[in-house]
Amino acid sequence: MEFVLLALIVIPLAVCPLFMLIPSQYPQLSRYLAALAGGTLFALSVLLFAAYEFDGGSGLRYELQWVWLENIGFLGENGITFYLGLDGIGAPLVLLNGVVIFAAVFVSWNIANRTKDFFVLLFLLVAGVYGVFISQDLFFFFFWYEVAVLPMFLLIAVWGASSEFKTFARTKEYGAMKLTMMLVGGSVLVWVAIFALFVEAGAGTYDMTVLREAALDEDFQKVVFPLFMVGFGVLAGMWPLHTWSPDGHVAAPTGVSMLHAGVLMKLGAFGILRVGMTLLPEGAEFWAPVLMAIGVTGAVYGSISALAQTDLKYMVGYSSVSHMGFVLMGLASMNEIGVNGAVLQMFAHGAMTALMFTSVGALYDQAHIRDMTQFGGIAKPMPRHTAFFTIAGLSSLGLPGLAGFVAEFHIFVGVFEAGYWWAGVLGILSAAITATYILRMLSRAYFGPLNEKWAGLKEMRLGEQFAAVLLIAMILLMGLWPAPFINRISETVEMIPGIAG
Amino acid sequence: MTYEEAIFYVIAAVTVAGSLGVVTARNVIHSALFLILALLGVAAVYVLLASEFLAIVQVLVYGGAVTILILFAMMLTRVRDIGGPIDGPQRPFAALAATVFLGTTVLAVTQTEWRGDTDEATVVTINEIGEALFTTWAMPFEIASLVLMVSLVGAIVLARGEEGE
Amino acid sequence: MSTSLEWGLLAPEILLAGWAAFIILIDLFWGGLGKERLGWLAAIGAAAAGGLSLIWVGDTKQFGDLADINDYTTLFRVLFSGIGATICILSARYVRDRLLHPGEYYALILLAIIGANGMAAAHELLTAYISLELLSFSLYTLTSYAKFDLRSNEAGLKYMLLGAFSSAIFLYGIGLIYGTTGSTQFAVIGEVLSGDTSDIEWGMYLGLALMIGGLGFKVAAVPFHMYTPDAYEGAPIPITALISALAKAAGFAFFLKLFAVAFLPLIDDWRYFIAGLSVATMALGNLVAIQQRNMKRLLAYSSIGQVGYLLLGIAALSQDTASALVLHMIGYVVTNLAAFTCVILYYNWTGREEIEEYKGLAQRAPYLALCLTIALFSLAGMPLFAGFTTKFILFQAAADEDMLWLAGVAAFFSFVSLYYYLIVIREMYVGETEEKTRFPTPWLEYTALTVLIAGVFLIGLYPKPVLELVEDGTATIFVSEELDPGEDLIGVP
Amino acid sequence: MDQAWLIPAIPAAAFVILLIFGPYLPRKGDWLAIAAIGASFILVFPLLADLLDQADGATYVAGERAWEWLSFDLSGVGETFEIEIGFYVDPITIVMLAVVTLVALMVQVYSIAYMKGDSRYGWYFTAMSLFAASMLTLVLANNLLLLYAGWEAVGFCSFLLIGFWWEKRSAAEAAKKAFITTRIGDVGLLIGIIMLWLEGPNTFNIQEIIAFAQEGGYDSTYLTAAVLFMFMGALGKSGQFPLHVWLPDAMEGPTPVSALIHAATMVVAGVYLVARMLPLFEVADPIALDVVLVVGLTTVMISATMGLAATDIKRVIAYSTLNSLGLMFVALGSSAVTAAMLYLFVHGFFKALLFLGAGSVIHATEEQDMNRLGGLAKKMPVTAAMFAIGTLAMIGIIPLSGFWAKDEVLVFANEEQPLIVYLVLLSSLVITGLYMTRLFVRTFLFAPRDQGVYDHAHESGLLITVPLLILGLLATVAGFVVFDEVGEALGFPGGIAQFVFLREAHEFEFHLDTAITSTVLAGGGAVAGWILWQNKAELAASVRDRFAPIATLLANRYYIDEVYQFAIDHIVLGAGTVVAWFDRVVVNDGGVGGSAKIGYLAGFEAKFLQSGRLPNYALAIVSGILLLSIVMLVALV
Amino acid sequence: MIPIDNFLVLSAILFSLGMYGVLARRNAVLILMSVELMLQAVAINFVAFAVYLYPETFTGVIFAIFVIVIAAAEVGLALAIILRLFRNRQITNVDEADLLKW
Repeated sequence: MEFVLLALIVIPLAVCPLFMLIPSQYPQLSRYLAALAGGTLFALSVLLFAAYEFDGGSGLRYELQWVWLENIGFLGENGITFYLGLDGIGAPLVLLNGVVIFAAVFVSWNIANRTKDFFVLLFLLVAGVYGVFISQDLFFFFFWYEVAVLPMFLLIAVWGASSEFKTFARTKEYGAMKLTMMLVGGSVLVWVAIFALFVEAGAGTYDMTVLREAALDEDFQKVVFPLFMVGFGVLAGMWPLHTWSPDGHVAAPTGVSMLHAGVLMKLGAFGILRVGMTLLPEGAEFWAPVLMAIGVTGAVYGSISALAQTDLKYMVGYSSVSHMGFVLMGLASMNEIGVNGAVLQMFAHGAMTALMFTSVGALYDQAHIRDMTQFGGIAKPMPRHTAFFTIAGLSSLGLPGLAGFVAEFHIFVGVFEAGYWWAGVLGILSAAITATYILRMLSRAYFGPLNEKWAGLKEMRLGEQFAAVLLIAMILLMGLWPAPFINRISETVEMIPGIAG
Repeated sequence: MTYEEAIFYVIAAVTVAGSLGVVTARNVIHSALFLILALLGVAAVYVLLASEFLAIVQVLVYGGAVTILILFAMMLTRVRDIGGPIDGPQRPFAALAATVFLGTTVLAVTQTEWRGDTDEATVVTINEIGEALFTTWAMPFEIASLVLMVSLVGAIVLARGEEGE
Repeated sequence: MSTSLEWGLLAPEILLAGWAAFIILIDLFWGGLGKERLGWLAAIGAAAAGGLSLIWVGDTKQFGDLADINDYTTLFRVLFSGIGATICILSARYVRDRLLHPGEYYALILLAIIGANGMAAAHELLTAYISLELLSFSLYTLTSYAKFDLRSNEAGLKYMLLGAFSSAIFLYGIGLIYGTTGSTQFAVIGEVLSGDTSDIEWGMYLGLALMIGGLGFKVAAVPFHMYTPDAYEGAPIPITALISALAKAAGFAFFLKLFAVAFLPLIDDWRYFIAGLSVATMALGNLVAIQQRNMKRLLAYSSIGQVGYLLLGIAALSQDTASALVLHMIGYVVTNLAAFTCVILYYNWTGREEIEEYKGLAQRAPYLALCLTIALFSLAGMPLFAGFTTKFILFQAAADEDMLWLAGVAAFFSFVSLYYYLIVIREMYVGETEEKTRFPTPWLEYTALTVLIAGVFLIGLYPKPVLELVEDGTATIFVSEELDPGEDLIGVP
Repeated sequence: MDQAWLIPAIPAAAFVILLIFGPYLPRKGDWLAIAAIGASFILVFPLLADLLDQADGATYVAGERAWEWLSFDLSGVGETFEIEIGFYVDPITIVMLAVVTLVALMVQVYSIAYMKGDSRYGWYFTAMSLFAASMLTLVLANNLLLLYAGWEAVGFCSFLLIGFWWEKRSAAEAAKKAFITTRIGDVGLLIGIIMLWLEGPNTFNIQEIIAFAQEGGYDSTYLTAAVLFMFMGALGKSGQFPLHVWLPDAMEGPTPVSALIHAATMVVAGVYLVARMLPLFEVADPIALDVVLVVGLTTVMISATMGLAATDIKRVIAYSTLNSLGLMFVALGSSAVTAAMLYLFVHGFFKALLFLGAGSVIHATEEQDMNRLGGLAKKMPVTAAMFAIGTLAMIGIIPLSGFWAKDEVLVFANEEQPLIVYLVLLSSLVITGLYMTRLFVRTFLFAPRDQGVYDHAHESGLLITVPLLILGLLATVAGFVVFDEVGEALGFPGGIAQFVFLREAHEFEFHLDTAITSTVLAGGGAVAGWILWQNKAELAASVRDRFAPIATLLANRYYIDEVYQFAIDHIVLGAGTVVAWFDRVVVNDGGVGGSAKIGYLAGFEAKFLQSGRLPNYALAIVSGILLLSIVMLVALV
Repeated sequence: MIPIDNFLVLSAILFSLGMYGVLARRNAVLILMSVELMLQAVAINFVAFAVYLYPETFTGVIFAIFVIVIAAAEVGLALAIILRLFRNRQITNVDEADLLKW
């Protein structure tokens, strides 16, 4: 099984040169190759998710450790190792990534200009994301973290779409540049924190399992944890540094924003959990209230500003900020239920946002505008599309039976358990506000009398429908039967030092 | 004030006057002539420092070749009839910087107690220098020859007029 | 009077010198060879010298207290001849189309390599200085080689006069150090400085300051960097590449050896000055680069930025940081050459060098655009490429020597640098042009480019072999050589 | 007892089948839906039988089965965090099951005719089955979380069914309004559930929580807060005072939907919740029950008065529902579970009857506005008769079921609560009489106001009239359940009252005095109504002119809707626009853009250092050297 | 005998004057002459140290010789470039040659 884990990274990277070989006159060929690669990745992710079961030890399964750099200069015994391992938190996220890439490939089926370059960059992004979820070595964690950010600029700048608004304009170059610069800016903090951690631990290795045992003194942890928190927080859409997410999504093509909001934003939260909280427990404990405050502000702020948006993609962008606020709240609760909820929310939100972007993208491809005030009653020409979008909306507002509720419920329970009752109440309120803007959008754009202008709209393409069904399956699976997710996640969360009972 | 110190001060005065002239002369040609005076002053200093070989080399190389070369350059670039002030706008800053530098160096040089006998110079014979050049310092010698070659090749390539010109 | 001079040790330099003369004669007497093939011939010469220097891998010899031929020297000899060979290949087409006297052009490049080798091999200050002057003189000439192009002329003038001025300052520094320590050999200086230096403090520190200044000019640290952008923009493009690769690499080879052997005892004194220089260099290099519109000036400021990172390595000098520094330097050189190859190829094809003029390059020459993107991302320190790994190791080594704040500043500026690299990439991929003519693929340059890009990927993805090589090299300069008495040294300095 | 889970499972299975294969089934699968709900109805009886067998004397043993849905162990002292799926059957559940399944069956049969020819006929039945399944889950749930899941699912189904004809803008808005208002209520419910879990025995199981509370586990202020939060949820769902705005608008949905959801089942869920959690209310300090009472009272009064002004027949019936719900909450407020459950049981039938009657009128005349109806009795005798029974039951006239249940409520209200409450209830009786008779008279009697409508009217087919008849019969008969003898006869030891009653047995005594007062007042109201609104209703018009300001106030529903709309538009959306503006301008352009600008300008200034003139460069070098040497000498020497 | 400090001070004076010349002068040839002066000063310094302090190894004298050689080579190359500049643009003032800036 170890090599299945390796395949997760090798396939996307290996497929890139293959794309290069395909002459650009045959876009269809590169689409099939992309579908094939996406399919295999999806299958492998499902296999890994299903095969993973907790084996007592450190919860790390299918470990694969190749020494990369050892006993040179400041590096001691297996200094930097290409160390892959799947644990409880990684398994669902690997599954999420597999699902979202498979859906994204079908959604971006009709990318016409320079199709193969698009897919090369897309799979590079996926390789980076897989790398982060399964690498146990801090160096390679950061390595893949940056790889995931690398293709974002070109994906948005070349295939994105600029948009004019009454009071301001957001060109795709602006969106792409801001997104890339803010993410890399965030990663500078992480970089410095890694240096400090390495020096302080003095173990001469980046292997996280070893760094975990290194007893770092309290004040050091208190100083370095905020670096990790803010550094990863930028990617997780943390409140003050979230402005790249709405602008980035508005500019990005559908497939990219699916992957981006669906999976990339989870990298940030995953980083905080895997690196911040596991290696620096006291630091995490000290900063938990601040993270909670930021998380709650993010949640409420995001949902309120989503309320005022007229552009569909902006609305979904801000809803992602709000849901990521929930994730941060879950992490900040520092107790097992809350953190479980956070990981569940990562998965749930991933599937939901991907579905939302699929539908908005499908609408945008035909209508070429995203202003919901100009639509009316499009449920008539596009019934299935409306159904998919409604399911995504309902899951995001936390209707029981769908993934959103299971995750949010755990987060709220965890937050209350950790004593932040004010945060809990505000969180549940922001879930209510989510309901308001989702339903307002649904009733205004989809239901009501059909606006003649849009009579010509046709139903979603088959590819998009397949993608939507795939994502809905994930939402329903987690909504109706979350046991497989919870069992995997809870054992590993239990192992994290500093997580209270 | 021993006999030799008096001579030293005379020579030093000549050299400093020469270099001052080079740097402050209003007319470009005068500064070139002052340069010759300064160079010869330096040659005299070498004599005082008991290294006649260097003095001869100085006179030959500088006195003869370099100054003539510079005069030729001035003639070729018709520097005389180019109007405009000879000194740039940042003259005060230059003076300030030079004096500050002078102050620090003099302070530093006088403060350090130099190791070894600091008041009488021993003669270094020519054959010692010659032998050292070819044995102990062979590599710089070779590389210096290459430097000269580069300078030569460069000068020819750049200065020589092409057919089209 | 038998001396211990083994001229055999300098075989590569002698070969280069002979080859230079041979090239000039070929150009003079056998016109038929054609200017392009002259370039390849020169490249072969340079490569041969590199190959020759591999003979001494592993052993440590000394050429009469003037130069030591050890792994450090071999490493740099191979690097410099590699750079020289690449530049010769790259400039073959450029020289054929745009310059006169190709023979002297290639000869000067070979002589520059000799200078660089001398600087790396030098065991004492005089040899180092003379080699420095040889390298500088050939670069002054090459910079103003395009006789009728005003910009090249002006660049040459500035580079020459400022170079002479700063080497005078550098000499004054050497004079003071010689005066205070009594010898020009690094090892001896190191020994004297490790003893009690309270009596000679004044002269020593002034000498050190002046030398840092002089060297600062040579590697283009900030207060002394003013000539770099003009020299880069003015000089013919292959020469810009040569300066950015050879001059910087040789400068740092000498800088590292000087400070690792001679001034190591005073490290706690000059450490924060070098750190200050490094921060200033990074700051100015990266911030002004954002404003640039010309590709060559942009790469000039980016190389200034990179110098900032290398200075960081020297500020936190230790065995590990030295090898990390050399690794980063190799990574930088390979990436920079790759970037310049693309710029040269584009210039040869269209004669344009403004960033706006790179619009739509991805459509017209996809492979070229891809390679330039890889090079730029590597310069910015993005993973999968050399920049990321070398920067990571360098900054971590610096952090290890409790210079964490400096590593943080460096990481920040490497993030700032990503902005202007993205600007270029954006022009290439997002910009649209009317001319849709496809780019004719010059096979030789493309192979050189592919080799360089492969180098970038290799260092990025698996730096172990390169790092081990570098490790042996730097180990030699850190082991404190005692003076080996015994040989009857006549007039040993 | 073990097959109890089948009751919700069958409609759920029907829903899934209809969802996927619905369009391809014959007649779009309506028969499947009806069969499913029928099966559930039938299954209630064996459950009842089991319950009765195990009954020893007056107390009934509740059956409970639970399966673990999700659990993980907390690293604390062996604790685990569990969520189960299970059912809990006890007398209250049986009552609810009976009402829900029966009314749902009637409504679905009725809908075959009513919805015939609708483009989304199949979807209607799919949504109905989902509704039935989620309502039954809600009722049977043994833990708070499953209850909450059912609760939300029911809310979602009401959104689907209210917005069934989503082409109409008003229907779409009404659906949205209903879902959001109930959702706001549910916020309270969720907080309440979590609060109970937090301090409680680390489980969501209702019985364990109640037992824990009764042993004094929670401290009283905390418990009151939790209970009141949960009551907020009940408010939303049952359309009580602050959150009642959505119910009148919910009439946009098809009438059978209104009948089922907004009469018998969904709106009653709030009552069921409070009834189920009543022990908690009692343990918490009395303020909790007083709040329930006050809310109930205000709703009673508001709805009654608004009923007077409404002209759309369905809206009038909706107000009557609000009125009845208010009564139930008043009963619960005075901790009279029997009265509340009884009234709920009875109300389900006659309110469904009223709605279906109105539906048949609408079906026949395509007209809902009272001013354009009138004199239909002749054309639609059966519907008119059944409607009459329903109206009388609602008013609470002696033989009909409404009377018995309402009296129970009055009796408890009289005993437990201060006099003012009793007086208010009595006044509401009068007003109920008034507006119900107005409704009946205006629709069925006297001269038809719109001849076209009148001619078009015709008696509805059997599929509509049969359910009406059945419900009419039940509406009359159901009342007698109150008498213990009737209960005995049906096999309930000690009568229905004991069956439903949780605490000690309480035989039913007939309070003559309350009976008389209530009949007199109700009858008086009815007669007054008759007089006011007979033939041309001149008298009513003159009364309205005299009290014009009050009339307009009532017509506009006390402007509560407008106040809410204003609040949403200005405070919520306003805040949204301000926050969005703040985000784009301050956080984005200011913060992020600003710092980038600083870097850009710094570079811009530094660029001009490069003047291109050699002396400047030389000066830079010299200044660098001087700085370096001076600082070094000063610092180090 | 003349103490070494005299020579060192003399060399410092010459060096500073040369520096002033480089900074103040506009004409390229004059700058070149000032640089020559600075190199002379350095040579004096070297010789003084060698002769006074370390006579037996006299590295300084060798250094001085090489400095003179380098200075001479420099003049040759610099003048070539200055002439080339003059021939192309007829200017020898350094601050007029500012095509390459910003």
